[in-house]
Amino acid sequence: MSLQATTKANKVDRLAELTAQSETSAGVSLWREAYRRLKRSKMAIIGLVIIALFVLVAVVGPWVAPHSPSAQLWRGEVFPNKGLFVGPRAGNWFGLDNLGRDEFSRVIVGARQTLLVGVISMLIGLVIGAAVGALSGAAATLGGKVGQRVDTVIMRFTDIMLALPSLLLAVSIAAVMGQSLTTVMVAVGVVQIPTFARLLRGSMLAQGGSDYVLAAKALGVRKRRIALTQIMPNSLSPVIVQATLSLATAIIEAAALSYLGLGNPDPSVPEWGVMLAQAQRFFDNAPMMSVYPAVGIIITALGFTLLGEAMREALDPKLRG
Amino acid sequence: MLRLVVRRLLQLIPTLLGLSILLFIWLNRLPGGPASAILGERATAADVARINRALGLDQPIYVQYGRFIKRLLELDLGTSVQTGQPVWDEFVLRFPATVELSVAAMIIAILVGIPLGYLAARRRGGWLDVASVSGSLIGICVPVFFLALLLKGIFAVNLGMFPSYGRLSTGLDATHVTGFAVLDGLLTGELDASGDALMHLVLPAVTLSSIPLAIIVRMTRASVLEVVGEDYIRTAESKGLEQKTVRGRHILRNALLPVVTAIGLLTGGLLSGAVLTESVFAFGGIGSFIRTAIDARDYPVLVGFILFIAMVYVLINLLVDLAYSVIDPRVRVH
Amino acid sequence: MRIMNSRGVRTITAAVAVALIATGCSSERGNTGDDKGKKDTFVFGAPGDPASLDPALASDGESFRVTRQAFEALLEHESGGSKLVGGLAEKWESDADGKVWTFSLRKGVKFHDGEVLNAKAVCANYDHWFNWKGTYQSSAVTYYWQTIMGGFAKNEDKETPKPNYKSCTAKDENTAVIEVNEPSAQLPGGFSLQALAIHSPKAIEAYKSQEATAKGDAITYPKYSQEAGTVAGTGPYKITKWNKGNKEVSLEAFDGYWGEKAKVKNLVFRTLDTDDARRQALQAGDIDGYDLVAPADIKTLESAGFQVPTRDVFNILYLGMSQGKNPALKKPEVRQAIAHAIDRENLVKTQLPEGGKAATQFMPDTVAGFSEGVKKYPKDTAKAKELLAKAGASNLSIEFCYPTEVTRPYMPNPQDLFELMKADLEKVGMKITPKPMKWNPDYTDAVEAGGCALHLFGWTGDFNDGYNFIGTWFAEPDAQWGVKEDKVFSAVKAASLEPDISKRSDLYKKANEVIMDYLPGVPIASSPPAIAFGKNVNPPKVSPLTQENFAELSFK
Amino acid sequence: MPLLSVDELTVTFGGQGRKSNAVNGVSFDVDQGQVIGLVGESGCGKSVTSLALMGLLPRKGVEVGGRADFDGVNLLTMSQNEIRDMRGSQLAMIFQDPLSSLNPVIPIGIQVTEILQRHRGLKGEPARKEAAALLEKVGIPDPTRRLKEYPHQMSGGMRQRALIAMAVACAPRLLIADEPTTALDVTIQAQILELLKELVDQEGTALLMITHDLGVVAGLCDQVNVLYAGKVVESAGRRELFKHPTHPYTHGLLGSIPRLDAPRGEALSPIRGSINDRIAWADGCAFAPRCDRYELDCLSGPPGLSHPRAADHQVRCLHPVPQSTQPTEEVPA
Repeated sequence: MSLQATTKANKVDRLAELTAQSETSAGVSLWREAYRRLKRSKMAIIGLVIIALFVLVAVVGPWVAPHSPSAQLWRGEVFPNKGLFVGPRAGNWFGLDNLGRDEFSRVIVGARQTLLVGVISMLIGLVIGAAVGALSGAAATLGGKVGQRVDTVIMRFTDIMLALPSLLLAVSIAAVMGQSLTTVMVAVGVVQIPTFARLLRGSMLAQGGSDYVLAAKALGVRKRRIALTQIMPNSLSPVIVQATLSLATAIIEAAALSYLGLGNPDPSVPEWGVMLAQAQRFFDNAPMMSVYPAVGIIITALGFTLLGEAMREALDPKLRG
Repeated sequence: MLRLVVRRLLQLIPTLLGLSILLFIWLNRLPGGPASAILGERATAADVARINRALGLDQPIYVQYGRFIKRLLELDLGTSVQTGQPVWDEFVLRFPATVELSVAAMIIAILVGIPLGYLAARRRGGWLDVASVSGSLIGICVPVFFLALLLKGIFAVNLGMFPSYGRLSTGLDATHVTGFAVLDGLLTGELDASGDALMHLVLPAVTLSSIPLAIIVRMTRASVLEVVGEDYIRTAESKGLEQKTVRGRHILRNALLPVVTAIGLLTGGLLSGAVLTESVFAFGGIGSFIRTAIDARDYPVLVGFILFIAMVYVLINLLVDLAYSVIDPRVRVH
Repeated sequence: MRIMNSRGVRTITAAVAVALIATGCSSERGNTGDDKGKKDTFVFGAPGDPASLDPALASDGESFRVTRQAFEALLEHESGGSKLVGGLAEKWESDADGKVWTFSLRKGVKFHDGEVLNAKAVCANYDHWFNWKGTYQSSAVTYYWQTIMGGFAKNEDKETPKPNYKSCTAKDENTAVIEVNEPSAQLPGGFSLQALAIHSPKAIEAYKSQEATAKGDAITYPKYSQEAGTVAGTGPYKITKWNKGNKEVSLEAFDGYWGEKAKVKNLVFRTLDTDDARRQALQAGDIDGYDLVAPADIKTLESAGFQVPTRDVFNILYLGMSQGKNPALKKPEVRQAIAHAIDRENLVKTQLPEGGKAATQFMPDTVAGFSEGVKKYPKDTAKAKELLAKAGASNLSIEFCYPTEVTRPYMPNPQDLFELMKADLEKVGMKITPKPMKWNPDYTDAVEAGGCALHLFGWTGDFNDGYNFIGTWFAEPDAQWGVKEDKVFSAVKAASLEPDISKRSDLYKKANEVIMDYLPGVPIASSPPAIAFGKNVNPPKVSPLTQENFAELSFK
Repeated sequence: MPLLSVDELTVTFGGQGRKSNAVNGVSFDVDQGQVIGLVGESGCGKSVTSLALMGLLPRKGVEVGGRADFDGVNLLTMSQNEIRDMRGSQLAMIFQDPLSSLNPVIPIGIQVTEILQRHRGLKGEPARKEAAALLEKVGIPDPTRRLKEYPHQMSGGMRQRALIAMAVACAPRLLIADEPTTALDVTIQAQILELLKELVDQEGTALLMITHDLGVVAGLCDQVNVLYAGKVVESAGRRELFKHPTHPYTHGLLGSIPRLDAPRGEALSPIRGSINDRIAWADGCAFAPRCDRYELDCLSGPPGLSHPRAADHQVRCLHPVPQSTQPTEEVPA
């Protein structure tokens, strides 16, 4: 091997390794970048931990609950009419509720109901809302004159829905559907629809104006394809964020409905909102009866909010720090 | 400007029309239909029949809708089942209280929220930032009615600092001028009355302000952070302007634009929170009235209220747009 | 600063308190606000708004609570009791078959508007009611007139019962004679109802000028019944103001009152919808008393020094059964099984206010006609099981309605009661489908229409006559029960037609026994609705009929 | 003594953890009324340099080293307030994107008058008059009306003129222009450059022109500093540089400009790779990875400055471009 060659060789190697040392962070995709930031955000971590715990409890709750949540096992020991309640004690870590049921078991099992309400109503809002939003967004960006008209009509409609205080909307729905767990879910879900719709539409309009869409149009790609392959995927991130956040709102709204007496009708199936609403009456004598579910609701809602906010920040280049 | 107003007012029409259709369908879907919705307890078959006749429920659906609209246009929202009085009168009677409460809540939210959000942004990562951000996050997560009960339990029942219910202590009653207790007191010189009304306002207003406050703090913070990074701030700095000029004229002014919109929308949302807050504090506004209406299935009231709110909401948005077009020149053109 | 009276918020409070004191924020209002005008103003927390200031148009306790202070009927109940005594009539008597009632009126009684009470005034009232037209004939508006006196001079709807009222004649200045077509167990008790309280003839004239309905589409109460000023009675207080926005009715002591004058000058009824709101308002010193205390709060309040006098029981809570809704209930065994399944004692022990008693029949033991000899159905799970088996209705599944968001004098916490009974019934192998409904109108409508197989319902007596209880349910076939048992109906009818009081109550005893043999539903308990007063109040005599006379109360 | 003499200026971002040097010891002088060019690709640290001089870099997470003496006073060690007083009065700056550099919600008038008020104590009517005069001066027609207008109501050129007006409002002694023309279309570019030239000529203001556009440099600058990876790699007078680009990088830059007088078929010789594939100066010549003339010794530590041709022509390269292969550039006068 000639000296020339060797020098040439290690010239290149040397260069290579030096170049490697000075790292270059160019062209990282939005999502990977977001994920990187998410991993670094305390908010996200805390949020995730809370959610994980909550979901775990919700899933295994019924099996790990020491007692049946609806059995009035210690009926004789609690005297609401004399203001005598049983606080935490061996066997009943959270004490008994006003009907002699194991509060701890109720809280544990209640988690599932709460999660159920949150998730399902969120999904209702998300699916319908996204559909509506996508439709009008696509119409607006690609539909031309007619599309714009379609868009305005749809938006008027969401305006109407936005105009109604969510509680009233829920109440109205309950009035027609009668009182039931489904009602609560539907009510809370419907309330979310306009938010999702407007959100998706908004970001789709933004995307619609962007260069790559114009390019795609110029290239004569079919409109449906553009909408599905180009615009939608890029418009989703805010929707995902909103979905996380609305899990929190859903849980809180549900609690409010329960407080207004529109909650889950079967009180022997524990649900935090209902438990809280019910326990108010005994706040003076058995404050913890309200505190357990209340804390449950607040923490859980907080968990989703934290994650949602963290995601929002991670996805928003402007808020980078 | 005027054209904007007119345009938006025109937009109001289709919205309300659509809404009225929804409501009409809803009313007819109700178990038992409008008749039983209108009649109260112990409604005999005779009554129902009479009502149905009166409502002309025998006529085709579009005629019925026509009548429905006609009544709405005459501001005839029907009669409250609870009170047996015209719904419209009931609203007129109670609306001021709710407005008073909402405004108070908004004032609190704005006066506290914007400075807090600004400082949080400026001292990003500082203890104030952490505190206000986490505070606002929690604020959103506490169910309003629970917060209300907590505040009431502490400050009214145990500390006795504030009254536990109502707008005015019994016996005191500022003569009605505007219907806003605090204002009336001042106008008629019954200062003790307005003072008393103010004390009554504190707890509900604080409760009601919790959510808007939380949101305003976070929005202000975010938008200040965004503006600070803008080129024109660098320009302002490069001109060697004093800090207060840069902060006031350049940063804050721009940062508040999105916040203003938010405030408008939030005000609309307040009415929802008012239902819970007012009912906890037995605050004699529309909120608590609606709560009882919900319990009593007082449908005429609910329907009326929904239309009422829709109008208020759209009007608020109109105001926001106007405000916006004043503070943001870019909107003014076109 | 007030004593901490809630274990719950105490810790938080402590913290806050420290902070506040540190920041020098004293409880300024605590001192000034309270004693301002308190000496001459008594504020009472009422569970609901009155419907009308004219008791004749009302059928709800909240209206009567207010009007009772301003209006008096011909007969009244003794203070704190259920015994009929003279009201505006000093003496009264009826002929042998109870069709002609003669009242000798009190002399020197003035109405709030200065008019003088005399026989003419009384008859003016009765004729006014009898000649009601249009919407006033709706059972929703004039429920009590129609229950006591039947229909009107000209009934406009076939649904309306035929009139039992015949005439009222002023025999002389102070003697009014009221005649009815049929003897009725509603009399003389009915004469004591607020709905039949006597108004000033001047006021009556004013009323006549106003129609009950403004529009064709709903019952709009006449203006005079919605704002103070027109209505005028003879009571110790006169109604001065109804501030609907503040949910306050204000009354002022009437100087011209014929009897012992009111001790507190101003009386205010403030509506506070929820138990908590009322309790907290009392604890915070914003009100001086309230009714329908949640049982759970009684001890709390007492230990904090508030007064919670116990009323005598005069109501009944029962588990109703609609045989029309669920045929299985037609089988006596099933009904008996249900009766045996339910642990009444536990309900009374743990849920109902102190002084509550498990019920054996459809009236409290304070009512004349209460029978010791009725068939009893003690808790006996095993027996219940076998009865069900015998009826071939083991694991019977059945619908159970209960009202939400409501407190009734006989039923402080329906949801909890439901939960407990549900558990009991499930123990004997029944499947329960819960059906919660809003009390008004959903629940009441459903129940009265027989739409609820099992339901919780009850009654508070208007006056001390058995008919006021069992008569309301078992005088004739009723959708709520779907009972088709003539033995029951005839037993009750027999009693109702007996004019002689003592004979009548014996017949009620028999009726009760017949009813409990047949067992149309399960009487659960009678319990006194609790009422609370501030520490600095000398409360009035509390009444089993919840007819407290606020003129009696005073401040210490 | 030069008006501004920058000596071994270094700017390091990201305090703890991963540091990255944006400016790596830049040195150059600016004399009274002189026009100095700072040339390089985007990312070479030229803008950071200017911000460092203006004291506009964020305080947190940024380390600034070296000296920058503005008649004898080191700008870099000045207190917040001291530098504030300098900005706008002594040093002024013009930014790249005129639209985003103007406050969208405040009328141009106020944006001009506020600086007059700050540094010249002018208020109210006189301030407005002066502002109008300034706009006039930078060639904005109908200035009094323009004063009331908002940025979005003006054309790009107008906005840049307005910015310039603000910059020169207090007759600063040093004007820093950071890519003042990049955001504008060619015709406007020329006008703006023209305007800048006039202003510096009239006022005798020194101008530090920061650009990647050699055309601009050729048209304007007395002295040119070529920046690469945060270091000056070649520095010479305008003619000298264009005649004899000696550093391979400069040579490459010039080589990558299309020229009419180039023989037909002769391909452009663009520089390969991007500014991102570089090595740390500490290890050797940062340009090595992209350099055709790269040898192993290029990696033996940072290359020093040498004067292969003339004393006032400094080159930071071990293997400068031999004269034979020099492109012969006709320098525009």
